[in-house]
Amino acid sequence: MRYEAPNSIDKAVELLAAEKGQAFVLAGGTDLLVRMKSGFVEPDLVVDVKRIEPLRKITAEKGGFRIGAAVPAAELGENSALKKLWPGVVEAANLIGSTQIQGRATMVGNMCNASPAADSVPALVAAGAVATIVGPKGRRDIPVEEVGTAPGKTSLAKGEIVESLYLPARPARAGDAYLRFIPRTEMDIAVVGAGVSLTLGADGTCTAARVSLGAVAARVLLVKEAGDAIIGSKLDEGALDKLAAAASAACKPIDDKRGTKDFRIQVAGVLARRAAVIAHGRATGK
Amino acid sequence: MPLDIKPVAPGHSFTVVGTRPLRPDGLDKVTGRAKFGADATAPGMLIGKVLRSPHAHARIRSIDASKALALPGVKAVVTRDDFKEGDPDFRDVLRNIMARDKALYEGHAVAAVAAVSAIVARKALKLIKVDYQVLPHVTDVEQAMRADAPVLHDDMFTAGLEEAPDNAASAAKAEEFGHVEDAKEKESDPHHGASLTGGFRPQSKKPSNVAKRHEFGHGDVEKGFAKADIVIERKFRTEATHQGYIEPHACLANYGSDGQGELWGCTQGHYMVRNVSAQLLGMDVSKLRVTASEIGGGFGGKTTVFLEPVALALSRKAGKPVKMVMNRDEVFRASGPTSSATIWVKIGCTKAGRITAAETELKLQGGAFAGSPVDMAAMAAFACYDLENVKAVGWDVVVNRPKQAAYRAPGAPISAFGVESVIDELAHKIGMDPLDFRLKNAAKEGTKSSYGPTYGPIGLIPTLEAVKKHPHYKAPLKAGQGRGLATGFWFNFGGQTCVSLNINIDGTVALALGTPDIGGSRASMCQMAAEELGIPYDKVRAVVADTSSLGFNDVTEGSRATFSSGLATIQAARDAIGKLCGRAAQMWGISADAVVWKKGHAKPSGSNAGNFEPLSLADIAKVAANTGGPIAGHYEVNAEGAGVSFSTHIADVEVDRETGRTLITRYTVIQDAGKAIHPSYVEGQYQGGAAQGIGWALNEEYIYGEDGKLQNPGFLDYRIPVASDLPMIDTVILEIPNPGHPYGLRGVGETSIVPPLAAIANAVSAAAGVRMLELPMSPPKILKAIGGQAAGKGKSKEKGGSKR
Amino acid sequence: MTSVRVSTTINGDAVEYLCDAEETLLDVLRDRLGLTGSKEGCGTGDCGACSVTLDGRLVCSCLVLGAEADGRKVATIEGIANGDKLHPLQQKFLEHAALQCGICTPGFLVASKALLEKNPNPTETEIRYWLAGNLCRCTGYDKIVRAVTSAAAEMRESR
Amino acid sequence: MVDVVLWGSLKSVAGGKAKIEVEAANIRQLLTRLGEAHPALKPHLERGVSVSIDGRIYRDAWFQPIPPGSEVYILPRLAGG
Repeated sequence: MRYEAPNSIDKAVELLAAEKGQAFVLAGGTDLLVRMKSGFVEPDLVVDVKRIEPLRKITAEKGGFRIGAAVPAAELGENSALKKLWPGVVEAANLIGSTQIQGRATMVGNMCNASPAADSVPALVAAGAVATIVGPKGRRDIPVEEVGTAPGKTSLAKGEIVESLYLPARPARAGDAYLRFIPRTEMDIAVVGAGVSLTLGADGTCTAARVSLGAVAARVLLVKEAGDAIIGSKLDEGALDKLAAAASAACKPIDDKRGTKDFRIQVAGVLARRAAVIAHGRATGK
Repeated sequence: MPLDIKPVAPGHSFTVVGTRPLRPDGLDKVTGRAKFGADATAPGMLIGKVLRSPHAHARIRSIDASKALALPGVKAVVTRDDFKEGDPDFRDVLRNIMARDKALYEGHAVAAVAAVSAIVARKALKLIKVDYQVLPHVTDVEQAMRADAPVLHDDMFTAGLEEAPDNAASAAKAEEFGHVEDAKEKESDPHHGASLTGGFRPQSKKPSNVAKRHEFGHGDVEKGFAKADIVIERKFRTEATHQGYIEPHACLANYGSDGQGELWGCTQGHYMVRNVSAQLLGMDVSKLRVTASEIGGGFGGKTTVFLEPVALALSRKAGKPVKMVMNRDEVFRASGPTSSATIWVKIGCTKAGRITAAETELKLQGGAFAGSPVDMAAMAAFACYDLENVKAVGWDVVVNRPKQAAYRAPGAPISAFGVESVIDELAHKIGMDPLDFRLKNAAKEGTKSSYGPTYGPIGLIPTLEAVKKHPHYKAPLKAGQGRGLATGFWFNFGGQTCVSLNINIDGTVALALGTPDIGGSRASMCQMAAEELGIPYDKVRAVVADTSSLGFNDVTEGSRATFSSGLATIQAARDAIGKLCGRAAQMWGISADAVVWKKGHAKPSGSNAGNFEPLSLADIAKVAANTGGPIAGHYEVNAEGAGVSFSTHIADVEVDRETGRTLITRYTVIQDAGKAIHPSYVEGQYQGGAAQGIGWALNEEYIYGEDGKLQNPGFLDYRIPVASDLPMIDTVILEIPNPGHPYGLRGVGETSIVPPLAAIANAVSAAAGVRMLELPMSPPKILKAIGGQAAGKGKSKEKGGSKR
Repeated sequence: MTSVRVSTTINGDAVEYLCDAEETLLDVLRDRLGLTGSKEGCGTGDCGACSVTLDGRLVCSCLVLGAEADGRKVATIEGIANGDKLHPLQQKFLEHAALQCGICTPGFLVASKALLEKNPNPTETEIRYWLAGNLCRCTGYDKIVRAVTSAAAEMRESR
Repeated sequence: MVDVVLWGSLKSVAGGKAKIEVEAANIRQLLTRLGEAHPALKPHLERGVSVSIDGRIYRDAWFQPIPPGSEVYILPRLAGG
C-alpha cells in the first residue's frame, strides 16, 4: 500500500485517476481504517487530503457556509456562527461516535462511506446541502442526497473527490434539527435517524419543510410527503401526526443486529415528529 | 477455619485495616509504565497468529500448511498433530485450544503460525489449506436438546437421569431429549454397566447434546403448590454475554532447546496456566515458569488457557520466543462467554405472602464442551429463601458455540433473573411491598438452604432492613419512572494459597503473594500485614510472585483472593512475629514465652521477664544476621470457610414509551462484606458488578445468524454500558463478620452482578407495566411489549404460560 | 510494502521513525517506540484505551496512520506527568480508587486532561458524555467521574 | 455414624437413596466408605465434590473432622468467576 499526502486538490485527483489498483481518500479515517483492518478493503493507494489547505477551512459564503472536506466534526461544534445558522446539521455531525472520533471524522467522509445509517447525512439532506466534486473532468455540484446510492456505494466516478459541502443561507424564521435513536446514550450506530429543516412565514405558518430519514432504507431518504404534511400548517398536532405517519410509511427497513423492521418504522415517525417540534422551536426563536 | 487461626476479639479496633491508603501498584498504572499482557517483548521474538474455523460445525479431514511454511519469514506452524492426547481430565481443554477431529464452533482454533511480523503471519494464515466437511450446526440451547438436533460428541451420554424412566413424566423427558429407552432393556444391557460418566444408573442410550441433569431441593413441591392461594409460572430466556474485559488475551512464550520454558502474560491464575500448559506439552511442571503480568480485567474469563499452550508449542518448533495477542474479534468469537439459557420458574404463596412451594428448571448451554454452570445456577436459584418445598432441576447442554468460562458468580445471575422476577410479580399480585414479601420469606441462620446445608450466620435480612431504612427506597419517582428490587447471593471460595513474608534489613517487609491482583488486592494485603505486624502501611510492599518463587496458588476466582491470601498473609505475619519474639528473647536472655508483640515491638511480659527496652521490628531486623539469619514468615493452606455474601439492589429506571428505551436514573447496592479491608475497593466491586449486571439486563447479547456465525464480535455492536449510560452507583457496606476469617472478611467480588438483571426487569415492569421475560430488554422488545399491552387493552399476554 | 519516513514530536521530544504505510500510530508507539502506555482494547475506535492527542485534538491512535503524524505533535500518557510530579488527574485517580485493573486508565487520563483544558469546570453530565468513548468494565465509572471532578476543582484553585 | 445426604444427580447414581448412613470421623473416611458402599459414586467422588458440614462448605479437606450427629451434604465441586 502507498501513502500520499498531496498539498493540492489537483495533485490528489491526478494521483487517484492514475492509480490502477484500489485507491481511497483518507480524511478522518474513522471508517476507512476500520475497513482496512477487517480486511474488508485492501487499498493499493491512500490519498490523505488533510494537507490541502482549502479543504481544512470553514468559510462564510453568500450568507451560508462552505465546509472543507477535511474539517473534523469537532471543529463544526466549535464554530458558533455555523452552529447558529445550522444547529441541526452541527448536532448531527457531533453525534458521530465518541469525542475521540469527533476529533477525526468528517461530514464528507461520513457521506462518502455511504452507510444508510450515517448521522450527518439526513441533516445535510434536510438542509438542502450541496456537494462540490472535483475530478479529472473538472468541478461539479450535486445535492447531497445524490451522492450515496447504496450501502457503501456513491455516484462518484473514478478519480473524483468531494472538495467541500455548501450549506445555503437561511431566511428569517428558519430552523433545523436532527435526532437519532440508539439503545445506549452514546457510541452506537443510529438505528433510526431523522433530520428536519423548515421555514415559517410571518404568521407562523410553515412555508417550506424538508424531512430526511436515516437507517430505514438502502440509502438516506428525502421524504417529500413528510415535509408536505406540515407545509401550510402551524405544526398543530394533526399536521405533526400526518408528518409522523408519512415518515413511517416511507421506511423500507431491514431486520438486523441493531433493530427490527417494526421498530424502525414506528420510531422513524416518533423521531421525525420530535425533530420537527425542535426545528419549529428554533425557527420561532424559542 | 483451621484451629490454629485465632480470630480477633469482637469489637477489636483496627488501625490500618478499614482505612483507604493509596495502592502500592498505582503509580505505574497512572503513568502508563505498568506492563500488561501485550506489553512485553523479547530479543528475536516472532509473532504468532491463529487460523480459526469459519464454520460452526465441521469435520477437519486434513490440514496442508506447506505453502504457508514456504512463505519467507514464516518460522513454524502448529496443528492438532503437535498436541498429544494425555490425561483424560485435560481432554476438553486440549480440544478447545486446538481443534482435533472436528471444529466445534466458529472461531475454533485449527492451526497457528509464528512469523517474523504480524503482516507475514496474517498472509501465512491465508496459505494454510484446511479440508472441512461442513456439518449441520445448532446454537440454541433448546434446539440442541431435541432428538433430531445435530450431535456434537459421539461419546456424550446424558448422566444423572431420573432413576426409573418408566414413569410417564421422566419417559417423556427422556423421549424429548433423544433418549429412546425401553425400561425392560435397561436391566439386561451390559452397556449400562460402564460409560464415560460411570455408574449403572440409567442414562441415554443414544449420544446426546445433554451432558448432565442436576437436581437440588427438599420437601414436596406438588403438595406445596396445592396449599398456595396464588401460583405464578413464567418462562424466561437470557442470551450469552461476555465478561467484556478491555484487555484482550496476550502472552509471550519462550521454549528453550534445553526443555525449559518461560511464559509471561495476563491470567487470573499463572499456576493453573503452568500446570495445564505443562500437561498439554508433555513437560515436567518444574521446567515451566509462568509470570503473571498486570491483568486488564478477567471477571472469570481468564481462569483458563487459550493462547499459552499454542505459543509454547510454536516457540518450541521455531526455537524462538513467540508473542501472541488476540484481537477483539477473536476475544468475542473464541474466548469464554457465559451461558445462554431458558429459565422456567413456578412459585406459589398464601394470600399472607408466605411461599408454600418453589420450583425451577434451568437449561444452560456451556458451548461446545460439557460443564455449563447450571449446577451452581440451580443451587443459587432459591438460596435467599426459607422454603418448605423447593425443587431446582438443571440441564447442562452443549451447542456449537465457544466453550463457556466463568463469568462472575457463574450461573447465579441467570437463575436469579427468573426467581426474583416471579417473586416481584407475586408480591404485587397480593398487594404486598416486595421488600416485606422478601423479609417474610428470607433465609436466616438455621434455615435449611434450597441446595441442602443449613445456614450459619448470614447477612440477608440485614441487607433487606438496610434497604428499608435507605432514603432511596422511599424517594419520590417522576412520571414514566419505576423502582425495582432484587436480592442476590454467591457461595465464595477459599482454595490453595501460599504467602511468604520476608523482613528486610531496615525493618520493612517484602510480601510475596500467589493470587494475581486484578482490582487492587495488593493494597488490602499490605494493610493486613501492616495491621498484624504493627507497622505503617507503606513499610510493606506486595508483589505477585511467579510460579518458581512461591508454592502453588489456585486461580484468583470465586471472590477468593482477599479472603484466602489475606488469611495466609495474617498467618505468615504471625509466623514471623513468633520468630521475632524468639530473637528478642535470645537478645534479652529470657525465655521466648515471656515476650509479647505489641504495636510493632517485642516487649518482655510476665512477672519474671525483667524490664528491657522494647525492640522494634527494625531493631531486631538490623541484627538478624547475628541472631540466626534472615527472618521470614510463611503460610501454606487450602483455605476453607470463605463465607457467603448476600446483597440487595434498588434500581430506578425511566422508560420512554414511544421508543422503548430504558434509562437508569438511580442505583443503590447494599451488600455484606463481613469486614471491609479497603472500603474504596469493596465499593469498586459493588459498582463494577452492578454495571456489568445493568449491561447484561439492557443491551449485551451474543447475536448468532442462521449460519452459526457470531454477528456482533466487537464493542460497537456488543454494547457494554458507557459512562453516559449510568448514574452514580451508591453503595452501603454492611459488616456481618464471617467466622471463617481472622478479621471476619467475606469475598465480595461476585455477588454484586447477581441482583441487577431482575432489579431492572422489576423496575421496567413498574415503570411501563410490562413484564419482560427475555434478556436483553432491548428497546425493540420493550416497545413491542408496550404495543402488545396497548393492543391487548392493558392485559399483557405473556407467552410464558407454557410449562417448559 | 513501501515504508514512510516520519519526523514528529512525541511528548515534546523530536522523534523520527520508519513505518509501513498501513501501520497505525498505535502500533508505531507500542512496537517501534516502546511507548506501551497506550493500549489496544479493540483496534476499531470503540473503546478509547489507545487515546492520544494529535495537535491537541483527542483521537484514537488505532484509527490514525503512523504516516499521518509527520510534522505534528503527539501527546501520550507517558507525557502527562511533569518529571516525577504527577498531574492532579493522576493523583486524584489514585486517591479516589478510580481504577481497578488499570488497562483503561491511560486512555481515561489523556481524555480527561483534554476535557479540563477545554472546560475547566465540567458538570457530571459533561464529564460522562465527553468520556463516553472510553470503556471501563471494572469500575462502573462512578469513582472516575468523582476523580475528574476533584482534579478539576484543585486545578481551578491553583490557576 | 453420620447421615450423608447426596445432591440430586448423585442420588440417582446411588440407587436413588437420598440419605445414607456412613461411619466416618473425617471427610476422607466419608468419601472412601461412600465409594465402597456405592461403586457408581467413585468417579464422581474422585473428580472432586464439595462436602458441607453443619452449613460450612469444604472443597477438599480430607482431615476436616465430622462431629457425630452433624448435618453432612455432598455437593458438586463449586468454582467461581
